[in-house]
Amino acid sequence: MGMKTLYLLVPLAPLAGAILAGFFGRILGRTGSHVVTILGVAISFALSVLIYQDVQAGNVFNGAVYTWMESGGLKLQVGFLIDPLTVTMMLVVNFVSLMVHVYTIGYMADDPGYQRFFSYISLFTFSMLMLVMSNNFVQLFFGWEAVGLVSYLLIGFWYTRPTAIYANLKAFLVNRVGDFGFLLGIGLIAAYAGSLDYAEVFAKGSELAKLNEAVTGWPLITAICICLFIGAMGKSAQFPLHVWLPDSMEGPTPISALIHAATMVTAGIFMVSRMSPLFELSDTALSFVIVIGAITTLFMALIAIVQTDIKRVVAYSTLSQLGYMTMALGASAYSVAIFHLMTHAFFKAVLFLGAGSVIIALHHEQDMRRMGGLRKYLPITYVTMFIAAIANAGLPPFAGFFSKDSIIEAVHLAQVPGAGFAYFCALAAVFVGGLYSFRLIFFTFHGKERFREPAHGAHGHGAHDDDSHGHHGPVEPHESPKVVTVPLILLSIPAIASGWLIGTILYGKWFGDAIYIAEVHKGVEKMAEEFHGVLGMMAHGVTTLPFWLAASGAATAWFLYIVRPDLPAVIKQKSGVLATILEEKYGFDRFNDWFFAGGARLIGRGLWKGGDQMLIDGVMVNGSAGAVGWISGVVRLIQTGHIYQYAFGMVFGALGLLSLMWWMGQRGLI
Amino acid sequence: MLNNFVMPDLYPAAPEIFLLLMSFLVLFVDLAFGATQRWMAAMLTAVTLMGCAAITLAGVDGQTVLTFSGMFVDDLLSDFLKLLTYLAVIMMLIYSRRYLADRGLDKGEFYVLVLYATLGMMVMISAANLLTMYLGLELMSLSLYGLVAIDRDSPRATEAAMKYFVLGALASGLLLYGMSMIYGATGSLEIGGVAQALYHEQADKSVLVFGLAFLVAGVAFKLGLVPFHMWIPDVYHGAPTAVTMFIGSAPKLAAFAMALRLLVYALMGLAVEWQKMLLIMAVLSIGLGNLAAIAQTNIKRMLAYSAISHMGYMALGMMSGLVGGELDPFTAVNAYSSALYYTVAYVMMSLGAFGMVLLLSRAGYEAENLEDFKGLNQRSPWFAAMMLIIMFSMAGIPFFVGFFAKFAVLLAAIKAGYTTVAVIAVMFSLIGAFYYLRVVKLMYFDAPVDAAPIKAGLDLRVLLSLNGLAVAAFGLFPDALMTVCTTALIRSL
Amino acid sequence: MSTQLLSLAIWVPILGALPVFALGSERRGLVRWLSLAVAVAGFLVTLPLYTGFDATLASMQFVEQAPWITRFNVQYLLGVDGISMPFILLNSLITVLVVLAGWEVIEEKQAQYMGAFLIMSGLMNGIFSALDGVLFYVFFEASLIPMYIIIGAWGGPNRVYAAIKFFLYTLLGSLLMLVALIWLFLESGGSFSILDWHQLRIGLTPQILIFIAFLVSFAVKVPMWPVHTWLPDAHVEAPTGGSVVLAAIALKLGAYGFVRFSLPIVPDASHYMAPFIISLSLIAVIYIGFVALVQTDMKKLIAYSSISHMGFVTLGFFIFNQIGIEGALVQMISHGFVSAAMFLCVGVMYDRMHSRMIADYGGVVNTMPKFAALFVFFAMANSGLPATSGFVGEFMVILGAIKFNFWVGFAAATTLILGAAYTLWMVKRVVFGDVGNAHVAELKDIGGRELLVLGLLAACVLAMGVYPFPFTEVMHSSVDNLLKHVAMSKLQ
Amino acid sequence: MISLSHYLILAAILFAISVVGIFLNRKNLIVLLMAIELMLLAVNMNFVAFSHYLNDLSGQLFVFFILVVAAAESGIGLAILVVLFRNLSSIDVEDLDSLKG
Amino acid sequence: MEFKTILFYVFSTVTVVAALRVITARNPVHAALFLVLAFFNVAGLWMLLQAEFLALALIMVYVGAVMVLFLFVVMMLDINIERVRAGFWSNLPLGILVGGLLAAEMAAVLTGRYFGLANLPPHDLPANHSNTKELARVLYTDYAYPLEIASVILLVAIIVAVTLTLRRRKDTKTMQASAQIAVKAKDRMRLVKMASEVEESAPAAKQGEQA
Repeated sequence: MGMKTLYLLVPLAPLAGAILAGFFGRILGRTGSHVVTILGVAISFALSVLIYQDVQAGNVFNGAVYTWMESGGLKLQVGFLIDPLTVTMMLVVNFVSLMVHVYTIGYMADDPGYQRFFSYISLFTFSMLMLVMSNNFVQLFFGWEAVGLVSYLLIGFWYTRPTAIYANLKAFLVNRVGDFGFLLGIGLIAAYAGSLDYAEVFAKGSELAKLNEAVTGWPLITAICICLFIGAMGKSAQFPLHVWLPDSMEGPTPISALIHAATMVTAGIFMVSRMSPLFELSDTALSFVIVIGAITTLFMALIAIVQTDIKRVVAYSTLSQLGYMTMALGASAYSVAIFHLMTHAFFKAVLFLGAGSVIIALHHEQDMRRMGGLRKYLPITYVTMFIAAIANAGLPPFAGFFSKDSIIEAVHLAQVPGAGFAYFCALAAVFVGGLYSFRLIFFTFHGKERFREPAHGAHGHGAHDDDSHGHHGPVEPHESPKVVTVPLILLSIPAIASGWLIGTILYGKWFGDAIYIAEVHKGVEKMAEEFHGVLGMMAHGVTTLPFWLAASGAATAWFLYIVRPDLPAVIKQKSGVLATILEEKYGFDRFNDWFFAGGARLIGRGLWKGGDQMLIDGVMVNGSAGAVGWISGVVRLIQTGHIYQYAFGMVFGALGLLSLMWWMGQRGLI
Repeated sequence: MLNNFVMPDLYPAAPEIFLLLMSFLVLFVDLAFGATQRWMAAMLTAVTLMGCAAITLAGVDGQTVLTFSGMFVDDLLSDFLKLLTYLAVIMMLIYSRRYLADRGLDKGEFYVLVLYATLGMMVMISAANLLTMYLGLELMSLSLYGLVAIDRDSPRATEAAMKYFVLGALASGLLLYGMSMIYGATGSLEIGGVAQALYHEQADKSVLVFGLAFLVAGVAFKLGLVPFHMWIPDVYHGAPTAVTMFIGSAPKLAAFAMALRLLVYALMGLAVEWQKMLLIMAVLSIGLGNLAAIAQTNIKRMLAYSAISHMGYMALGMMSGLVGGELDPFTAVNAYSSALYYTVAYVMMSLGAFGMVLLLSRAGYEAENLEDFKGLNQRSPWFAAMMLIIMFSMAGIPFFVGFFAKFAVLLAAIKAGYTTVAVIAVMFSLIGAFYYLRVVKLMYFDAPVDAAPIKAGLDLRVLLSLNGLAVAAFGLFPDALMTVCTTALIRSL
Repeated sequence: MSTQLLSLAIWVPILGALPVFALGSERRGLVRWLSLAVAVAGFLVTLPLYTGFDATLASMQFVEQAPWITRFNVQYLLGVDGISMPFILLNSLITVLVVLAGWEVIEEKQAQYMGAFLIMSGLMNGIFSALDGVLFYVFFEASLIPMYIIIGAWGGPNRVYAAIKFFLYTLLGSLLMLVALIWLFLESGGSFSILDWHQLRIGLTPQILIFIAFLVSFAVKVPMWPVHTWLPDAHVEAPTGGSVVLAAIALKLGAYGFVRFSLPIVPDASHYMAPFIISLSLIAVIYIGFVALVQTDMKKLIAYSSISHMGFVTLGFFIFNQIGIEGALVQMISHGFVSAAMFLCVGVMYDRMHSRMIADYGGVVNTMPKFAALFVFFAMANSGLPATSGFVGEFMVILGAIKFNFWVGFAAATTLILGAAYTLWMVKRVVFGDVGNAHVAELKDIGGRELLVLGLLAACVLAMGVYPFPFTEVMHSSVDNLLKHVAMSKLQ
Repeated sequence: MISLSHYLILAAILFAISVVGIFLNRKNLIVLLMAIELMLLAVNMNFVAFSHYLNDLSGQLFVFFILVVAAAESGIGLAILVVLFRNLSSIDVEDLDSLKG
Repeated sequence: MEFKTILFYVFSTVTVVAALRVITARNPVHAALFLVLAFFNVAGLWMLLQAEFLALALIMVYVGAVMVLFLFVVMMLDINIERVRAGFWSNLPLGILVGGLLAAEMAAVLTGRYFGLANLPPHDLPANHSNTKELARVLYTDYAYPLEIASVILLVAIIVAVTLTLRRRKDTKTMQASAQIAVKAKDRMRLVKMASEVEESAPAAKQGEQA
C-alpha cells in the first residue's frame, strides 16, 4: 500500500462510515451505525499517526488524485498536500473527532436521530480532512463549504426547534458572507496567477505583489489576502461575522465541541496559516487581520461575562480564543496560532463536553442560574472542566498558558500597524478570560444547588420549554456514563500537557517549509531566541503581566461568585447601559435582523411589487396588452355598419392614393 | 367584311365552355328533378368541376396561348390557379352539403350561381384584356351577391348582400374609371398592349398614375385591403356560412390573378407607384385586421378580419417585386411567387377554418360564436387538433404552411429593402397570434358548454381531416408547393 | 454506426407521440408504458452521440444534410458540436423523468399530456441540432405549441393568462429573429447555413441591429431581466412536468442561441453590447435574488431562482473568456438537473397537498424524511454548494468574471449569499420545524417511482459536482473555436 | 373647339357627384343605386370620349358591355332591395346596421 | 363659338344639375326622373362624340328599361317620402369637401398637357360612317368572347332576380315540371286491401263504447 493510498484512505474512511450510517442506518441499527463511523474515524486517526511519522521522516507529498476540471488554461485537480501543517491538523481533527464520536454514544443515547447524527459527524470529519489535506484552492473551498453544510445540518439537528432551524440558517448565511469574500480571493488568484494550485500560486507570490488589480487599482496581494481573510472571518467567527457562533449552540453539545470549538471554526486560522506565503507579502492585510482578531478577542470575551447559558459562555470564550489565534496570524506568528489552535481544541472540547455532561445530568437544562453545587454529583466532569478552565484562562502549566502567552508575546513583538491596539486588547482579554472561565466553574459547580428550585420565569431558557427534553421536576444529578467521561479524561490529558510541546512545535522546525515568514516579520524568531524550555517559560511567565491579569480575573470570579454571590446583581444594576450593551451583544443580532434580513426583504418586496408586478408586468406587459385591446376596441368602431361610412372610407382611400401619388410627384419620388 | 374572320381557337377555353354547357344542364336538371332529387344538382356541379379539372389538366403544357383575339390567355399560371379554384369550390361544396340541406338552401340556383361565380373567376384568371377582366369580375361578383342573399328570409344575409352589392358596385366604378384612364393614356385595352405602351413610354405618366390609383382601389377592394376592406367583416358575418366559405376561398385566387394581371403584367412600368400604394394598404391591412380581430366574438367575423390581415401580408409580397425601381427578374419572381404561395396557403387554411365552423353547425344552430368552440378537445380531440393546426398555421407558427407563406413574403419584402415594414408586419402578427391562441384556448383549456355530439357526415369529416393534415404536410414539406408556384409564375411571365 | 442519429433523436419522440395520442385517454396503463418506452428509446438513441463524439474536433459532427426548401436554399442540416451535444442528452433524459413524474398524477387526458411532452422533446432536440437558420427557427417556434397546451390544459387556476403570456412573450422575441435570419440569408448571398454565417463579414451597424433582433428573441427565452416576467407565471401555473421541461430545457434554448448565433455571427456587436448584457445579467442575479427572497409560492421562488441562475449563463457568455463560456455551459446543464429536481420536489408535495404556498407547509421532514433529505440536497445544489453541479458553473463563471472585471465578479458572487438565503429560507419554512398542520401530518413519504426519479437526478447532480471533467472536456474544442470567432472582427 | 379635356372633366364632375351621393345619402337605398348608375355613366363618358379622340372603337365596345353589366347590376340590386324590404320593411340606409364592429 | 360647343355646354350643364338633383332630391321618383334627364343629356353628348349607337342604346336600355324598373320598384315598395333629411345637411360640407377635392384632383390631371387639342384633335368621321355597323362588325367577331360572358351575366341577373324575389303562391296553378317528373305510379293510385265485411262488427263497437 503506497503512501498515496493511505492519504486517500484518511478522508475516505470517515466518508464510508458516513454513507453507511446515513443510507443504511436503519439496517445497521444504532450500534452498527456508531461502530462503523467510529471505526472509520479510528482508521483515519491511525493512518494520520502513520502519516505523521512519515512526514516526520521528511516525506512531504504534493500531488493530484484526479483532474476535476480543466478550462481556459486553468487545470483544477483534486489532490493532497501532506506536510507538517496538514498532519498537525489531521491529528487534531481526527483525535477530537474520535473522542466526540465516542462521547456521542452516551450523549445521544436517547435521541431518535442517532444514526443520522453519526453519519453527520463522520461526514464532517471527511469534509474537514478534505479541507486540511487539500493542495489547491478549489478543494479547499469544497471542504470549506462542506463543513459549513454539515455544520448547518447539525445545528439544525433538532429540526423541530424553531430556534435551531433559525440558528442553522443564520450560521449558513453568515458563513456565506465570508465565503463570498473567500471566493473573490480565489477568483483574483485564478485571474492573476493563472493557477489554483498552492505551490504554483505561492511560487508566483512575489510577482503578484508587484501588481495592482486592473479595475480597482488596489494592490493585488492585499486585495487577495483581505478577500481570503474575509472567508476566514466567516468560518472562524471573527468580528463582525461572529454572530452565528453563539446561536450555533442550538446544536447538540458534541458538535459544539467538535465543530464550533475544536475544528471547523479553526479552519480560517488554518487557511491563513496555509496562505502565509501570500499574507506575508502584505502588511496591510496583516494589519487588518490583527485588528479584527484584537476586536474579537476582547469584545467577545466581555460578552461571555454576562451570559447565563452554560454553552453560550463557552461559545463566547471560543470566539475570544479564536480572536487570539487571529491576532497571532496578524503578527505573522502562524505557528503560534496553530499551536494555540491545537491546545484550544483540546481544552475547549473538554469544556464543551463537560458542559454537555452537566446538561445531561440536569436533563437538558443549560441555564447556569439553575445549576450550582454540582461538583459532588459530577466529580469527573468537575475535575476535567476545572482543568480546561485553567487552560482557557491561560494559567501555567496548562496547555493554554503556553500558547496564549506566546501569542501575547508575538503580538507584543509585531510591527504591523494596529499591533499596539492588539496588544492592549490581548492583555485586557486575559483578565476577562480568567474572570469568565472561573465564573463558569463557580457558577456551575460551587455555591447553592439552585437546580432544585422551581423555574423562575421563562427568562433565559424559555426557548427550550417546548422541547421534548423539558424539565421533569426536581432532579437528582448523577455522573455521566463512561462513554462520556472517558473522552473527557482522554481530552483533558492534552489539555494539560499539549502545551509542553511548545519547544518542538514553535521553535523546533516542526512546520518546516509549510509556513513562510517574511524577513521583516521576525517576531517568532526573536521569541525563539528568548525561549529556554518549558520550565523556563513557566518561570518567566509567572513574572509577566498576562499571568497576573489572568490570576486576578480568576480571583475576581472567586470573589464575586463564591464570596459575595450577591454582588454581581448589584454591579449589573449599577453599570446600567454597559450591562445592557453586553447582554444585547452590542446589538449585532438586532441590527442584522433589522438591517440585513429586514432590509433584504424590504428590497425584495419593493423590487417584486414595484419592479416586477407594477412596472414590468403592470405597465409594460399588461399595459401594452391593454393598449392593444383598447386600440382594438377603437378600431372596431370604424366598422359602424353604415354603408355610407364604408363608401366614404373607400372614396377617401381612393382620394388618399391619388393624393399620395400627387405628393410623391411633387417631391420627385416617382 | 367578315371574310377575314377566323374562328378563334376554342381549345384553351375548353374548361370554360364545358362549365358553361354543364351549367345549363344543372339548370335543366334542377328544373326537372329539383323538388325531389336535390342531390342531383349538387352531384352534377361537382362532376362539372371535376370535368373542368380534367380538361384543364389535360391542357397543361406550359405554353402561353392567346385566343379570342387576344382576350383570353391560357398559361401555366392560369391552369394552376384554375385547378386550385376547382379544388376550393369542390371542397366548399362538400363542406357545406349538410349545412345547406339543413337550411333548405341546397336549391339548384345555389349550384348554378356557384358555377357562374366559378366561371367568372376563370374568366378573370385567364383575362388578357381589361374588358374580359371586368366582365369576369362582374360575373363573379353578381353571382356572389346573389349567393349572399340566397337565404332570402334572413335579414342579416340580405343586409350583407346589400352592403356587398353597393360597395362592390362602387368598387367596380372606381376600377372602371381607372381602366378608362389607362385606356385613354395608352389607347389599348389589351394587357399586352398597355404593357407595350408603357414600355415605350408613349403614354403620359401623370394620367397613367391617376388611372392607376383608381385601378388599385378596385383591385384592393377585391382583395379586401384597408381602406377598401369594410365589406369583408359584414359580408362574412352576414352571409350563410357556406357562402362565407366560398367568398373567403376561391375568389381570393381570382383576385390575386386580377392583381397580378393588371398590376404586374400590364402596369409593370408603374411598379414604383403601385408598390407604394400597396405598401401603405398592406401595412394598414395587417394592422387593422389584426387589431380588430382581437375584439371579435363571432368567429366568422374574426376570420374576416384575419382575412384582411392575410391579404395584407399577401400584398406585402406583391409590392416587393422591384428594388429601387430596378427590375431584377429573380427578385420579381421571388416576390410574386411568394404572394401566390401566400394566397394558396391562405385559401387552404381559410377553407379548413370555415370547415370547422360548418362541422360544428347543425340544423337550427350556427356554431359561429367563439364560445361554441369551448372544450372541443373533449368533444372531439381529433378535430380540435385539426383546428389547432389551422389556427397556428394562420398565426404563422411552424411547422405549418402558414409559417412558410409568411416566411416567403417576409423574405421578399426584406429582399426588396422593406426591412422596417417587415418588422412592423411581424409585430402585428404577434398581436394576431393572440386571437388565434384564444381559439385554441377555448378548445383546449375550457370546459364544453355544448355537449351535443358532432353530427357531421363522413365526407365532411374526411375532407376536414385531409385539409388539416394538408396544412401540416405542406408545412413539413413546403418545397413542392413553393416550386409549383414559382414555376407557374416564371413560365407565365 | 448510423449517421442518422440526430434525426432519430428528433423524430423518434415525435413519431412515437402519434400512437400515444391514438391510444386516447381511456387506456391509461398502456399510454404510460408506451410513453415511457418512447421516451427511453429517445434517450437511448442519443447515447451514441456521447460515446461516438470526438472531443478533439471543433467542427460539427454527426452531420446530416438534405435539401428541404430548394427555392430558398433551406436545408435539413443537422449536426452537433461540444456545445450542443450535452443538451440533447440532457433533454432526452429529462423527458424520461417527466414521463415518470406524470405517471399517476395526471388524471385527465393523459395521452395528450404524454404526447405533448414527447413532441416537445423531439422539437427541442431539433433546436439543439439544427445548423440551418430556418430549421432552427422552425423548431424554436414550434416548441411553443406543445408548451402552450401543456401549461394551459393541465396548469393551475390562472393557467390561461400564464399560457398566453408565455406564448406571446416568446413569440415576440422569435419574430424579430426571423427578420434577422432573412436579412442574413440575403446578405450571405443565399445561404441559411449557420456555419456560413459564421464566416460572413458584416458592418457594425447591421451587426448591432442583428444582435438586437437576436437579443430580443433569446433574452425572452433565457429569460433576462426585464423580459422575465412570463417565467414566474408560466412556472407557477404549469403542471410539474411542464415546469421541469421549461426550466431544464426551454430556458437553455435562449442561452444556446447566444452561442450559436449572436456571438459568432456578430462578434463586433457582441463586444459592443457586452456591457449592456453584462449589466442585465447582473441585474438578473441581484435583483431577482432579492425578489426570490420574498416569494410565498415555492414554484415562483424556484422560477425566480432560475432567472437568477440563467443570469449567470448570459454573464458567462459575454465575458468572452473560455472559463466564462464553459462555466456558463456547465451552469446550463447543471441548472437543467437542479431546477428540474426542485420542480419535481415541489410537484411531489403539490401532488399530496395541492398547495404550493410555503405557508401551508412546515416540518415536512417529520413525515417525509426521505423526500426531505433529497429536497435539502437539491436546495444545497441550487445554492451552489461545492460537490454539487450547481457549484461548478457558478464557480467558473465567477472566476471568469473576476478575470474580466473585478466588480462584475463581485456583483456576480453575491449570489452566494442571495442564492443560499432564498433557497434555504424556503427549506427552513417548508422542510424543517415542527409539523405545520394536520395536512402535513398526513403526508406520505415518496414512493419508489418518485425516489427513482429524484435519485437519478441527485446522482447526476452529484456526479457532475464531483467530477465535471467529462462534461467540460467535450466542450473545449468547440468553445475554443467559438472564441476564435468571437475574437475575429468581421468589420471590413 | 371642345377638347377631350372638356369631356373628361365633365365625367370627373359626374363621378365626383355620384361618389358624394353614395356617401351623403343616409336614407334611401334606391337613390344609392341611382348614384351608382350615375357613376357608371361618368365612366362611360370617359370611354366614349377617349374612343372618339383616339379614334379607337374598343372604348365604345367597352361602354356597350358596361351598359349590359349595369343593367344586370341594377336588376340584381333591385332584387336584393326588394328582399331586403321584405325582411326589414325599410330601405333606409341607416337601418342597415345590424352587422358592425 | 361653334354650335357644337354651345351644345356641349348646354348638355353638360343640364347633366351636372340633373346629377346634383339626383342625389339631393327628397323624393326617389324625382331622383329617378332627374336621372333620366341626365341620361338624355349624356346621350346628346355622345351624339356629339359620334357614338350614335351607344347614345341610342343608352336611352333605350336606361331610360326604357332600367329607369322604369327603378320607378316600378319605388312604386311597388310604397316607400314614404322622406320626412326629414336628417344628417344630410350636416354632412354636406364634408361631402362637398371630399367631392370637390376629388373633382379638383381629377381635373388637375385631366386639364393637363396631354388631353389638350394640340395632342388629340377631334376625330371627325365622314358623314356616311356607320357607327352601328362598325360596332356590330367587331362585336360578333373579335368581341365574341366578351359577348358570351355578357350573356351569362344577364343570365345570372335573371337567375338571381328570380331566386330572390319569386314567391310561389300556394294556390298557383302553374305546372311544376320536377313534381310531374317525380311522380310515381304508386303515388297516383293506391290499392287498398280491405277485409270483407263481417257480421260481428256490432259487438266490437260495443266494446269500444265500454272502453
